[in-house]
Amino acid sequence: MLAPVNVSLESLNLMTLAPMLIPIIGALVILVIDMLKSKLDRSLYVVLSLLFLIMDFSTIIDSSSIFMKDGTLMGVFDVMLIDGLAILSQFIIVGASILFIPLALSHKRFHEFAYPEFFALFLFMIGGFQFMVATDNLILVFVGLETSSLALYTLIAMHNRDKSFEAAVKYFTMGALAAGLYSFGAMVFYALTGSVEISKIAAVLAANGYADLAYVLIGVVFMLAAFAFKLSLVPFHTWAPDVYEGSSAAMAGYMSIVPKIAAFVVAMRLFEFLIHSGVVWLEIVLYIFVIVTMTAANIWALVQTDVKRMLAYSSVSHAGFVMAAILIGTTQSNSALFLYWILFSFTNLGSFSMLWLSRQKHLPAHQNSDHSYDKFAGMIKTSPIAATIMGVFMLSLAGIPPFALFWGKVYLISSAVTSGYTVLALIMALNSAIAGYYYVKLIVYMFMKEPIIGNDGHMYVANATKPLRTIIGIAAIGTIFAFLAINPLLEFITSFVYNSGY
Amino acid sequence: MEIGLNHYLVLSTILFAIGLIGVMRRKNLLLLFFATEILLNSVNIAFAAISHYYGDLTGQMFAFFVIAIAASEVAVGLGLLIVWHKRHGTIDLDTMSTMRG
Amino acid sequence: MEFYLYLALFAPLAGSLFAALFGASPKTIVAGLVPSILLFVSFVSSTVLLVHILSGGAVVHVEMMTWMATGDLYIPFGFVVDQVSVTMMMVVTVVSTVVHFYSIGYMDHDKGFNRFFSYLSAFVFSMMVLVMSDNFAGLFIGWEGVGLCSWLLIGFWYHKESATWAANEAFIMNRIADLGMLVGIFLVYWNTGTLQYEQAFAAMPSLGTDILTLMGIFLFIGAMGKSAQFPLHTWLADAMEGPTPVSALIHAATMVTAGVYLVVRAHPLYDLIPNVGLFIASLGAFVALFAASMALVNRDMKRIIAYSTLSQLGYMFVAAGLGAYWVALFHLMAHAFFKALLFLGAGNVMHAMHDELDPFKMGGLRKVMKGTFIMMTLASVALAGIYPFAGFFSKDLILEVAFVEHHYIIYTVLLFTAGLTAFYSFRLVALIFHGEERYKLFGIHPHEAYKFMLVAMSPLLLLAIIAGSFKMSYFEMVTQVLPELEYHIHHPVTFWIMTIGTQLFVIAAIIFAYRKYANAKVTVPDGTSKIENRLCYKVLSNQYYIPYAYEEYVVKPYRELSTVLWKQVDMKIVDATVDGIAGIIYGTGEKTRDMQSGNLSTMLKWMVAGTVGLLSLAVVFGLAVRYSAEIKAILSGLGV
Amino acid sequence: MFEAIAFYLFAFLTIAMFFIAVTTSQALYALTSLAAGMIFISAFFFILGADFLGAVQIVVYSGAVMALYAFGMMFFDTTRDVKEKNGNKYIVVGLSVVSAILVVAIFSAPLVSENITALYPMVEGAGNTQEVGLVLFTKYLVPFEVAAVMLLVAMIAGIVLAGKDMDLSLTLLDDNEIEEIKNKQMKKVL
Amino acid sequence: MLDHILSILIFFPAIAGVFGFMIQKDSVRAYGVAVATIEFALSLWLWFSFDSNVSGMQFMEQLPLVPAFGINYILGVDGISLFIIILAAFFTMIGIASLTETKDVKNMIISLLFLQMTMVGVFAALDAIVFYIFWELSLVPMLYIIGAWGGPLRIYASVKFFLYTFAGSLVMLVGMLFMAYFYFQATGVWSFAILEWYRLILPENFQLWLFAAFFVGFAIKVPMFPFHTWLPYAHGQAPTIGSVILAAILLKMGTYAFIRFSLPMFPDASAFFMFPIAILAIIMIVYTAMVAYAQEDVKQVVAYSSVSHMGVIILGTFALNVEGISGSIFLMIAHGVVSGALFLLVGVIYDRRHTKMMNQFGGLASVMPRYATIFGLMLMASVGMPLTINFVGEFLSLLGFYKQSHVLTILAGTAIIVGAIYMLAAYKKMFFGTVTIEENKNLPDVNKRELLALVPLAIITVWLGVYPNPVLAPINKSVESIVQLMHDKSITEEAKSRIPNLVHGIEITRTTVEEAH
Repeated sequence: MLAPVNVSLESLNLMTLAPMLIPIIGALVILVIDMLKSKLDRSLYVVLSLLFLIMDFSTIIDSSSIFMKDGTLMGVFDVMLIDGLAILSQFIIVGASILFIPLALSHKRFHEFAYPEFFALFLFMIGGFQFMVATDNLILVFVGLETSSLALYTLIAMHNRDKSFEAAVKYFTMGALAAGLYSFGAMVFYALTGSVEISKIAAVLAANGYADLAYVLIGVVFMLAAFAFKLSLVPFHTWAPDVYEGSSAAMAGYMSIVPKIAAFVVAMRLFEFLIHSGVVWLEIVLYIFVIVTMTAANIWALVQTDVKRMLAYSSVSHAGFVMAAILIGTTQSNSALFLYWILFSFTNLGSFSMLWLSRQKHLPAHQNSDHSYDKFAGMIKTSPIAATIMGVFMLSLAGIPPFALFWGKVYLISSAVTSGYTVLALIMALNSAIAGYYYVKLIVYMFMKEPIIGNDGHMYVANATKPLRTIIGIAAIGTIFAFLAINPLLEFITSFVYNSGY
Repeated sequence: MEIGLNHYLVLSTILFAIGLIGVMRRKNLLLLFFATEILLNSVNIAFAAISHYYGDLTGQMFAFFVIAIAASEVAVGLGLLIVWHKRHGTIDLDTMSTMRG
Repeated sequence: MEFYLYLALFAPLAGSLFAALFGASPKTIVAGLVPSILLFVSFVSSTVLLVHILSGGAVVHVEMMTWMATGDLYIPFGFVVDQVSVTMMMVVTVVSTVVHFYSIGYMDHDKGFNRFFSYLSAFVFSMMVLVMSDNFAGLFIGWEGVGLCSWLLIGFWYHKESATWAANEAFIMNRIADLGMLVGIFLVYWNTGTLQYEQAFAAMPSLGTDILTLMGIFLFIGAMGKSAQFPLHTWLADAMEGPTPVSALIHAATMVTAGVYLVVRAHPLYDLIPNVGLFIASLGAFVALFAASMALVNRDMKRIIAYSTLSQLGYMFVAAGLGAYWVALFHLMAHAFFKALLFLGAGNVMHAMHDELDPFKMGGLRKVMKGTFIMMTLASVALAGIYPFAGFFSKDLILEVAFVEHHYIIYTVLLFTAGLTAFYSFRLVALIFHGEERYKLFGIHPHEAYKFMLVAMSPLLLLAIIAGSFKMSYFEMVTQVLPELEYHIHHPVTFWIMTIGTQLFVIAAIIFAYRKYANAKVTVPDGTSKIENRLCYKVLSNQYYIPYAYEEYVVKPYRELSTVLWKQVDMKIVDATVDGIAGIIYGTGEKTRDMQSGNLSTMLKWMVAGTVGLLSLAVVFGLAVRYSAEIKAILSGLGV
Repeated sequence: MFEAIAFYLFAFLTIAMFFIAVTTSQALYALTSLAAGMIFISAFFFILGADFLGAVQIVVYSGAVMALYAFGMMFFDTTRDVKEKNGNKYIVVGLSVVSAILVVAIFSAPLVSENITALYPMVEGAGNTQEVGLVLFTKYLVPFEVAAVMLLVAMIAGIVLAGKDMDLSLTLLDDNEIEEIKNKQMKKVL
Repeated sequence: MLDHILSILIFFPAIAGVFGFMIQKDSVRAYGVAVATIEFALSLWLWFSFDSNVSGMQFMEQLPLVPAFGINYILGVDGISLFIIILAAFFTMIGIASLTETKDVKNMIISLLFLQMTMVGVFAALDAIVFYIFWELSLVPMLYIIGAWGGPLRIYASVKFFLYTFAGSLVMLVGMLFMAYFYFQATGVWSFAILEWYRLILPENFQLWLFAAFFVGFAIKVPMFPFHTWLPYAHGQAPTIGSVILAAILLKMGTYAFIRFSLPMFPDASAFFMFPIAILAIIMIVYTAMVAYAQEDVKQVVAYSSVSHMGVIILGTFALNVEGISGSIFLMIAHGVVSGALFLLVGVIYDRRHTKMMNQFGGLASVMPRYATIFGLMLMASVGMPLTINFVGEFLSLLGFYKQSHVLTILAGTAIIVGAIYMLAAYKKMFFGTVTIEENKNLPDVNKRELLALVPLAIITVWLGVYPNPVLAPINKSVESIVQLMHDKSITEEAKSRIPNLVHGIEITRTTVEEAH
């Protein structure tokens, strides 16, 4: 007979669930409101979502203070794991979401924002991501991942035009394949160790001294493939440009940040211990991944004619760049990952928001995609401030000091240097130079070309509203004055990462 | 002839490979989704087998969640297909390459 | 005395700046007069200094201010008036004062009158800096300064292509030599630790001969450029494109003798390295002959005089090279006077002939231009070295030096050259002033120059006649700093034979010249006469084809190489490499972007392919680890 | 012995069914064989003593999923032959075969760490369903709830995407057109 | 205020630039001139308050920026950087004052003010990262200036300029990070402070690699052969003001950085690489001079001449003795003045004729005598006429290097020949001869605004040529301390013998990184 289970409520540490529950509750509230009274304006939902996200954010602050006091926290039958990585990544996830959601209040109407479900799904997605990062149980990771992914596919499709459906279908199908790969990988690890918790897997593997190295590698391969898809590492990146192009600019910006940080955290949990245990193969493979992803994506970004697509490839390249942090696997590099990503979120969200600001519904004849380079020709003449801000974002992405991403780059390259990855550091540096070309290309168009006749500059701000401007302002300030925040950020991140044992 | 864990793992792998074949060669999206189901199902066998041989329930749990995930995916996938089909009257993925390069 | 030193030095600068004020405005006589008067002031100050020195006064040495000081290097603006420099100052101020006044007349109708005086005075200033400086760096300032002014003045008529070309040629050739000079200065600094003459020369005896020889050679290379010694001589003849007073002042009397001055100034150095001295003397002798030979057939009045200058510079270098510094300096002084006179006379002729330079087109001018005729004839006599004119004393002395020092080859060459000198000088005089009035064929109506120009020239005439008589007092003065070497042919018979022999030889040459050119048969050569088609004539009239060779084998290749370097190397290799790298990167992007075909099936295949790739890597690696021992065994078996 | 026979039989059947499902050009065959394959898989679950899983498999897959697909198929009218132009078959076959061989090669080697201590051991005497229930509602409570959310998400997604509102895209309409449509709808309601 | 004068110097123009957005378009030029004048006055005040008897840093400021990673905002000037800062302020001032551009003049002036911030920042920074920030940031306004106001190939030129320099400086960044890491290994503390780095004695092979990394960044900036090809494009296409600033200040960043970083940090590597670099410098001198001779565009002549002169500066720097380094620093200033003036002069004629091809001119001396005079003066300065500013620098540089190698110096000395060749040829083509082209017959001579810019430059050219001491003395003081530091730090025999030991040495503390891997 089964023995009855006695669990004390305190030992469950239900607090650990609080941050994830808030967005889920929020989503349910939105659904209920919609049921009670339909046809309410989107601004209500935006503000509601914002409120819930802020609450979410504050609970994460709460748990971060607990973490600072007590260290890593396990909860609810040890499924939940609140450590520094979880907290930091949740900060990024929720913070970026807070910055994203007001973008729904665009001047023009778009299909997805007419649905209250959009906001509900959005909150569910955030909940999913939060679960994904706040656990080391592969099952919960999987479920959280799928929850958020399914919501994300829908959010993309809800933009409701051909390209967005195409994007959603592509993303979905490849995601399904990735899910298969993930489960296969998890299966191998389970077969090896009888556990699906990363810490236990690590412990068991270490205990038997990686006797079944071939098995381990099989598991790593499938896991790596699955995460490479999520992180858009070449050659698993093929979805990224199409999906970014197909979705709205705001959503694309969001996608370049939040899903990836979640995936990075899981990848960090999963691969870090392997690298530290001396799985040289993984090191080699990650090295190849990092270099190929950075370089190839950069090279493809060079030849793009559409800014959004260029930014998509650039995001791929940045992901490859940051992947180096996992390869290096020191406290410094892992801190650099978070630092980089926080700075990257500001800049990238800002630049995608600028595209969002200039979104047209009907393209003029000479323009063959939403955000082709020509569209921005001579922007400085007609809307100088917008052009300057966009220029700053581009410079930041290129890594020109003192803008935000420079600091991330420096710290990350420094971590490579510190760990003896000299060649890697050089390749990272030179890739930044290649990347410089396409960022500068946009600056060239904006600042040095003559505007196309009939362009009065209105289109650059056609979609602008106060909330959008505010978000862009915040992103711009964050990008320009990042240097003031680097030190506290760095200290905060480093202590969190260090205290989580990474 | 004792059936060991390896047998199941091999079977699972073979089924997984079949799934991969399907994923790669199917051009009809609906049939392509079938292949992804096969992928997930093949893994489920392995999970159940490992669970059995280790006398541990975690594998079954995993398989259970995998089934749930597969089911959800079907819902979303079909939703997407319906929208696409409404617009274009086809679910052949070769018609779906407006974005490239 | 310091006051007079500064006055002598800066009066020309003041004049130059004053004239420069009117640089862009139309001609004013003031712009010519004031600099001339200021130069006269400078001349008077120099005279005061000369008297001071002559009367046994101490050497005047001032340090105006620091110029450069860094590390151990300390270079002040220091000036010294000693026996050597005061001689040079006198030469410079006398000739330039004359030339200034003369130019007021000569440049009368020129648009650039004001500009001309500005340049001319600037030149005098530079020359004064050159001769008065107490260190090598200051010398170099003057050295380059006179080069600059020379450039400005040769190219004074900048609308003439030939003038600007000649200006640039002169400047660039001088620059080549200046590099040698600069290297010499570096050598002096790094070996003696200073650039001050006194300390540097004091330190030299303790240095090795190799270093000293190098120093001597490099400094002399500098001198070769300024003094237009072979092979850097071509610019001097071309420099005659400038206004004639310029030729008189710069390219006869002063600047070109700077090289001689340098060697004289650096005599403590050259005393230590007699081999270099011998080389200098030999080169000087060669140049003397070489230049004189080119003057024989030339048909350009000014060029003939220029070659003569060149030849005389050769004499000076012979003296300086053989250690007879004071003799060199003496000849320098004497030569300055009569050569300037000759040039100014030639200027008068040019004026009269409307800038015609070919003496064959003149003839019989003595009737219209009596004053000029007399002056030029006397100057030529002086140049030829006929007793008792200045040239006799100085030039004869050089011959004696060569003889006494037992350099008989040099002696012979110089002697022969003396004959040539006499011949070409009087060939010129004969062609211009005697014979038929060929100019009438060209419809020219010559006239004598302004009176005051002739008056202005008269001091030079006087000096050309009497300068020789200063010989002994000069000797006493200058040998207080220069080696006190008297050259006496010990046997009086030898002495007399030599002196009279030389005189006779020279006179014979003069007579020959007159007989050949001062008659009615002389016609304007048209390239058909027999003599003109002789090889040696062609060689000589084409200046041994050296300018041609420079043009063909130096200038043109340089130009072509430059173009090749730019168009082929810089654009097609260096730049194309950079663009090529960028192009390869971009091209790779263009070629591989098809990977992103937009087709979902392809994307899925990529994913699977990626996984399989990883898998294969894993298996290879796994196998390698599992069978590492065996692999090692096999590899070692293979001898790896 | 029974186990071995059953294993090989069902293994053959599932492989065959799935193979048909991915290769046939008849959509209906594919659907049918897939459903059959699913059911055969549940047989493995039963063999392996995972009764609960087997039941779920039959209910969810053969019931719900297959029914959904069947609906979809009718909707898409893919009952006739599916023409699929395939570019390079060698890539497809090659990649799959290579991957299969590689994994199989490794998996046919025995696992070294066979004696793993079970974290959630099966208890003698309790039914599988009971055991599963116990673990599911303690250890896997959170994932279970998240899975519920996931299903909710999927449901909403399905409803939204397949819903009528998607027929008219606000994204592609001008603002004044949107206003017009809104007014029309208002009138209808009134 | 004197305590923060450097910060004020750096950020005053930038803040003024931000406020400049608010100013009406027609009045912005006056505003720009005012700001630049104030800035110049401040820089003069800096000079005035500078104590030339101190060899070390003065007016130092320190603020923590990212102390966790050893990055601090440290500023300071010594004799080496002081005058380049003043020069930057000066050129911005006269650049804005003589600006003839009318298109988008507001953007231009604001860009210039930002550029000024970065220029002053580079020379005042004493923290490697702060230095790097300004170094990179300076590319941006320049990119804009070239790209927006340049000639027909402006976009190609500006992007090439940007990417080339950017790529080089990224390699340098890696070098800096390595240096910081070695410092961390030796002391256990992260630091990017240059003065702290000075105290680190690295093993020779580390020095060689780090030197190479820094070299890539600096050499492209200088630009050294064969990395120079961005320069002719940038100069050829840039508007006058862009060329002026580029030649006068931006190029100096590279050579300044050699003296600030490479020499004192890697004395042994500097001695090791002295000959290869000298050979590169000689190639720069002769080769680019020849290329300059072949040019048809007068601006390209000046551009290539810049490269050629930079070669002399490099040579002087790697003389590794006080004479050479002082000379090279002085030559930086001199070349700034002279090439800046030459570009301004080219701009004058370009404004009138809208062409820079030399065959379009000829005989300008009679049409524009004042212009010809000033051009002639600058030309003579450019070819190194004594008593002009360039000569002092060139003489000292060559003099210094002569200590190291006779033959190479003679080869390098050909600079004075080949320099004269192309310069005189260009001058002849433009100014001499007769006026053949109709448009040239009635060209107006330089106007007041242009004279406003050119006359001060001419005065400086002569003044510092005649009396360089006010500038040379502080430079000398600082250079002596650097040379002594290099001598004391050097570990190889080669370097010890190459770098002189000055009698009046300065104290330095030693830290070794033998334990660094």
